[in-house]
Amino acid sequence: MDETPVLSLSQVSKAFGAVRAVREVSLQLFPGEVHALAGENGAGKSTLVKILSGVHRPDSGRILLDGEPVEFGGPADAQRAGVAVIYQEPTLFPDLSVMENIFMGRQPRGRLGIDRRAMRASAAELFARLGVHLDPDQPARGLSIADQQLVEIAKALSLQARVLVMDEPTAALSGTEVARLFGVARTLRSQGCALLFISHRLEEIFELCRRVTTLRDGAHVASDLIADITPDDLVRRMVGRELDALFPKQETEAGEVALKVRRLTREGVFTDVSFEVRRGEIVALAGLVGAGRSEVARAVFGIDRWDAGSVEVDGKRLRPASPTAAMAAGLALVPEDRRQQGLVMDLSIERNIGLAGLSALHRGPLISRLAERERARDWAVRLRLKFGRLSDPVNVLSGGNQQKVVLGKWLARRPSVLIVDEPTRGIDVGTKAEVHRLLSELAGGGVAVLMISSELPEVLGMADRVLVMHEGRLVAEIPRADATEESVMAAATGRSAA
Amino acid sequence: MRRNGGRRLVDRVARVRELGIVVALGVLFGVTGAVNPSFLSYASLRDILLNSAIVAMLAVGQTLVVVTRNVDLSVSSVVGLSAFGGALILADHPGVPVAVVIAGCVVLGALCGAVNGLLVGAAKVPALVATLGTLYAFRGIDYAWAGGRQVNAADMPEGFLSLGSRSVLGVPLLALVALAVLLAVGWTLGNLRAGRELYAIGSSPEAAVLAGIAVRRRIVAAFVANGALAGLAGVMWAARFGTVDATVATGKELDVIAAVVVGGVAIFGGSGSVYGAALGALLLTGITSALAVLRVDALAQTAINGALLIAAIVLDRVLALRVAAALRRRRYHETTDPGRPADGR
Amino acid sequence: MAVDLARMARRWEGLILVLLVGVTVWASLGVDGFANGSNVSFLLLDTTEIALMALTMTLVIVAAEIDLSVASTLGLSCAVLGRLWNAGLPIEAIMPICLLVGAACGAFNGLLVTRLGLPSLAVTIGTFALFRGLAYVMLGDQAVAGLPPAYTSLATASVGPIPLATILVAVLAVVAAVVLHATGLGRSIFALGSNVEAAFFAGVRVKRIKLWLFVASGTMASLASLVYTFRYASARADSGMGLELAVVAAVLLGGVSIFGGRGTLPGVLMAVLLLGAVRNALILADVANEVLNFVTGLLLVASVLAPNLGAVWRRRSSPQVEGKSVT
Amino acid sequence: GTTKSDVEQQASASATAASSAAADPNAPIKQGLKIAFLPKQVNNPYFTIANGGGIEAAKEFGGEGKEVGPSDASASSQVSYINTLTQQKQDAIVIAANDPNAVVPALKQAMAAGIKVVSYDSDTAPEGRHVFVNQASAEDLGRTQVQLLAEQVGHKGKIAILSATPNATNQNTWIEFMKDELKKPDYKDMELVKVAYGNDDDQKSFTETQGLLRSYPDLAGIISPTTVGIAAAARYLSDSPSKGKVKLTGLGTPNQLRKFVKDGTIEAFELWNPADLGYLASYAAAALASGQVTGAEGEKFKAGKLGEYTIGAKGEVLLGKPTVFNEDNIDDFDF
Ligand SMILES: Nc1ncnc2c1ncn2[C@@H]1O[C@H](COP(=O)(O)OP(=O)(O)OP(=O)(O)O)[C@@H](O)[C@H]1O
Ligand SMILES: Nc1ncnc2c1ncn2[C@@H]1O[C@H](COP(=O)(O)OP(=O)(O)OP(=O)(O)O)[C@@H](O)[C@H]1O
Ligand SMILES: [Mg+2]
Ligand SMILES: [Mg+2]
Repeated sequence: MDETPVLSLSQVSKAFGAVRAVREVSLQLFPGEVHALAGENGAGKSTLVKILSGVHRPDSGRILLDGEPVEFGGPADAQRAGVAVIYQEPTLFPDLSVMENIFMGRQPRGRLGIDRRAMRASAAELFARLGVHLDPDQPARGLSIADQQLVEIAKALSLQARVLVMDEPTAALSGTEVARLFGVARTLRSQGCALLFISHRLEEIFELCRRVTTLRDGAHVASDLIADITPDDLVRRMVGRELDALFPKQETEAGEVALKVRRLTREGVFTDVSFEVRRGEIVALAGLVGAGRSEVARAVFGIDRWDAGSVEVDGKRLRPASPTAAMAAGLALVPEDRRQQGLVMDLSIERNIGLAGLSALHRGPLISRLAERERARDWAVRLRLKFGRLSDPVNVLSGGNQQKVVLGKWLARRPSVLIVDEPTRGIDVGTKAEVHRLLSELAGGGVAVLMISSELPEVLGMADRVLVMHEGRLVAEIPRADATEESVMAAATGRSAA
Repeated sequence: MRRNGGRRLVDRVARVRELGIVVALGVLFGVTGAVNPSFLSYASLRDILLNSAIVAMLAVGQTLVVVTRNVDLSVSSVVGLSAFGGALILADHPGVPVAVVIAGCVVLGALCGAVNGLLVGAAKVPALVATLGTLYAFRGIDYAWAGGRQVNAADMPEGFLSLGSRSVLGVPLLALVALAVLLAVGWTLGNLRAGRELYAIGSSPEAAVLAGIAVRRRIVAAFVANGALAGLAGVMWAARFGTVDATVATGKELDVIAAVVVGGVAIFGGSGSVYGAALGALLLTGITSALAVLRVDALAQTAINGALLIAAIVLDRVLALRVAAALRRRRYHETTDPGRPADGR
Repeated sequence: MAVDLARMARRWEGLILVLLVGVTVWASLGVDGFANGSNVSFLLLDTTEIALMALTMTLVIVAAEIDLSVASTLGLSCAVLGRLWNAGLPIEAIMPICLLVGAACGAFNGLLVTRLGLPSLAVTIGTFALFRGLAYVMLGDQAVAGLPPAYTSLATASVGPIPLATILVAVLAVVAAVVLHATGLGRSIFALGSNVEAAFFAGVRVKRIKLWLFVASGTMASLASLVYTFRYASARADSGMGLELAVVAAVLLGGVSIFGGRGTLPGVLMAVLLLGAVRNALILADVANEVLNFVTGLLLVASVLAPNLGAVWRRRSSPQVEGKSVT
Repeated sequence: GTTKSDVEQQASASATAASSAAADPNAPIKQGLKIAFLPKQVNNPYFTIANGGGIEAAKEFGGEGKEVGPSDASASSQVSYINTLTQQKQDAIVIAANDPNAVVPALKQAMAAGIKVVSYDSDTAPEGRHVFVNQASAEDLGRTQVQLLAEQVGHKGKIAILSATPNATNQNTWIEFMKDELKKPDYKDMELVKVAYGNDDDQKSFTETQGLLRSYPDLAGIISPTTVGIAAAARYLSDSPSKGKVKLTGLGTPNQLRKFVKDGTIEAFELWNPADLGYLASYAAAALASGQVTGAEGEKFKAGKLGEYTIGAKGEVLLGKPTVFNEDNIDDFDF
């Protein structure tokens, strides 16, 4: 291409204290092209995004807009320059309505201040484009992660920017929404918009993008035309080594029933859900976003109260609405929203890992810092956590590494029943294989695993059985042998009953 | 479809929030009026309006700050400073026009607000700490200025004092001023971008930065506006009460925050309306007046005041919880409606 | 960022310590009568109630709640003491009753906060009035005097320049510091103060802990009321009026984040001493009361401002969005 | 356990005479005496005037007076000040106690350090001071206020009292005497319907006055034995239809109430001269510190322009009868 790039980075670097997050990286975004950014967790992708959007100022290097050097003093400057960004972690105003979230600061003006009618109409139009069923007047509080992500996407679209940067927009989405999003992205592309796309799902990169830039440890590794490389090449560039098979679920004999859920109902959320998970089994809970899977997991673990039904662990009934009782019975839940539910962002890595098992760290009445550190170090190493020091607060970790801390926190308890909700959301390919190996190992060791995942390949690769939810009901149970993309999707969209 | 149903209910509930206070007000006036009809006389209602006007205005200003997830504890000291300053000028320089003095007090208040705003917005001192500090500091300035002096009604021009008691069309002037402030601020918060941005900042400060909102400027502006209103409330105080010394309005900050909280403004920012806050102020002054009229034992008044305050908060909360539960159930019945076509989500 | 936060936290306590030492040195050299056994004794004694209540207030604020009713609880407990003493009960029986009253006040706050999910600021503004009002109902306008000399002199007695009451504070401070900084409970308090949802997901018994924190706060307020009453040899319903702001001010000056999840007990204790020493020295130096208030306010703001100004300066050179401002 | 009666028994058993040293009535007043005035609250206009009188007296006899104190009227903050004054080795402390008992331990320590203590305005428990300078006997004040109001309302009708805080010691003593006075047959047609409390807070007093008029529409008169209360009540009345109909009297300063006397809201009220009170207290302190008196009954001392005073029972010195202010004489006073 001989056009000038709309936006480009030239030799930018950014360090946080001793961590050199981005090292002399250059990147060029051309109009009418989707550019992918790939790299392991902590490679520096999000940092690069934040440099583009004016959140971080680069330590060195330049940002060029239409070939002219610019300085972004803050997100407002970038926005004005026509750069729209979907951040990795949704950043909504929970108290405000969805439409205000989208148009904050740019609300259409009428004669008497803000024109709500026009705003509602524009929001509805955006949602229609994305195929989302959201009420513009609904408050953002209580939206699922996926819905939040969709609102973020709508917000970015509404800016009608020349450059659209998307940091893992699909991590929380399932196939249908992803397809819609890609449709919209292609339209934008054809209208001459430049797009930057980040995802850990390689197939998405290959489907949507024309060019891919790979980062490793903050440094630029390669920029290729997608057409010139294979997924394996890309993985090699990211990880710097060969990877084994991605979904190595070992065959194990299913043991006794460890988790038994009977006719569980929470009014308005899910109805009459019954299933069992045996020791050594990995059972996947699949469904479209909003089917109520996370809600079932929350209720089982005692976060929410259920209205009817029962939960048994190893034959003993659980007290409702008590996570402490659930944990005592051997249950663990890795929640879907790591920032809100999984981590205490201000606390250090070691304290986060220790938090779910404080009693194990006690020596007499006092906490043993040594035991706490040992436990954290042990799991940090096993999960290949990329960190500076264990006493650093978790909020300086990259998204994927934060997810690993959540996993470590729960695995350190050695649960007998493990519920994982989107366990690999935002985790890079290498680590994903690692997490899968770990889950499979746990199952092999007799742990009953219930895995909620929106990623079909993951579901198909890992699960011994697939349970499918649709609109708050369990509609199908598919044994591994019969589980295919088609059969699961059919059940998830309510097209077939099991 | 189902979302729309839910929305309408949510809307209604949102209105119910303020309705709750209106109901409480109704009960208060009904019961007190039944026991002692003179409570509902014109003169009595006028007194209540007058008494609540100042607190209501402060509550409106405080709401501006509270929705941004901040708080201004120093208002009482600003009121004191402005009341004393205004009174002193009027007493010592009888030539200065009243309008100029009022404007001066508003500016003085705005300056105090700017100090708070800069501390919080620019220097990132947590609001509670900053304004607790300026609560002491402004009051200290007030004491130093006053040096034990008291300005009496006799020292101030009649024209000024009459502002505190004059009525227009039967409604006290001060209440009208408070009402005008209320409507203006209410409209700003609801219908201007700047107003909505205050809510956004309070709802999620980090998101506000990412959305390109000038957070610092908005926070400073909220504090300045609140300070200006406190300054205005200060002169109103001087006009209303006539006797002014350095202790004016000491301790009022908790009353103001109580009014804001009772009015349903979330103390952690992001939601609530000035109308609620003003009603809260009206309710609180109503309670005080009613207790005096009902011949409640002086010693028991404080306790009853506190108990009623808690009752109001609890009632509000229980109502909200009920409605939330009802909303969830309602969704349940809609989703389990057999006739409803599946919508692919 | 990581390094900054840690360093700043350390710098904060360092700052308070430097100020404390600075004020002490200045006052000892420059103010007549400051560095003298009986004055030190007064100074320490004068900070007793604030120090006691600040201990539990620290835990409460770290847990992202607040208790504005402590001074009123103190007043109510005083009133109960006076009332029962007038009724002829032995003081040894009255004291535990007072502690129970304090615990009940705390439980009332705690239940409203945990069972109904009300914001503690709102609840304790209400009980601030309620408890004080009950105190008036209980004791009215009386000032009950004639308390047992054995106890009143105990409250002002000292070992060398160190009052017995200060020793009580020290012992309780050690207990509180160990609980907060070295036990699982303390870890849980920090976690729930910082992110209550995540703490709940990790099995922290959020409601139970918060309830007990309020109970502890109430009990401590009534313990402070005993010291207060015996120290002044007079039980009244208006005892300790306005102390709540002094307590909160000390806790905040001590570097505890008002948003919860951050703070240390040593910092708070140093802040209590700093405020006490400054007041004492200024009064001795015949500085007018209004200046005193002004200085207190200034100190509060300045202590937070100083480290933040550095951060603002650095932010200038690199716009940081995510890092929460300190405290 | 220890109960109240135990303590009372012990106390009566160990009650001993306080003053031991002999007085020398002819001793000259020492020069350079340091006298500290500790009012209930600084920045209170009443005390500003009183202490002004005291400091002036100190200047007269070659001493040095200063005013220190808390900005809130609480016993505990007064104690800190007593302690610092002790540290500063003042020669005498002149105090208006916020709580008669709470200040005693600290004052005892001060006395042990050789500091003379004079109480004025509101007394401490007798063991906490050497001399109490009483502005007017409580009995006089209580009874004359009732008499003043009775004349104005024609010995008929409902009356109310607007006091300071529910636990203000001197107000409560006066109110007791008022109630006692009202028992006399002269007042059989007068009924005390309520004692309201304005907490010496201007706005609260204002609201309480409103409440009184609302709940007792046929109220004939109000007594407010506090300067803050009477001013607030006067301001409310002057602006209401009840002006002149509901009579108001009590204790107030002429400067504060001049306007209301002139516009007919108030017919007459009374007060002692606070400057004289401080002046007398200052001389009493000097006499003590110079050894002229010890605080025993019967001792005499000279108080500058006010003449000679005799210490009465329980170490009390009485300033004199209160002055009644009305339209005729109010312009003769400026305080
Ligand atoms: N605010 C910060 N302070 C300190 N270190 C930071 C900060 N933000 C990011 N880092 C560090 O910079 C490195 C790059 O992080 P970044 O978030 O850019 O990774 P990423 O490529 O987006 O990873 P992921 O795929 O997990 O989202 C990481 O080591 C991270 O710990
Ligand atoms: N305020 C609301 N109004 C209507 N429906 C709501 C509201 N909040 C949540 N829901 C719905 O509740 C259901 C449960 O959502 P949940 O997040 O549990 O789904 P999920 O299957 O776990 O999806 P995900 O893939 O996002 O984890 C969804 O249908 C969601 O849209
Ligand atoms: Mg990232
Ligand atoms: Mg989910």
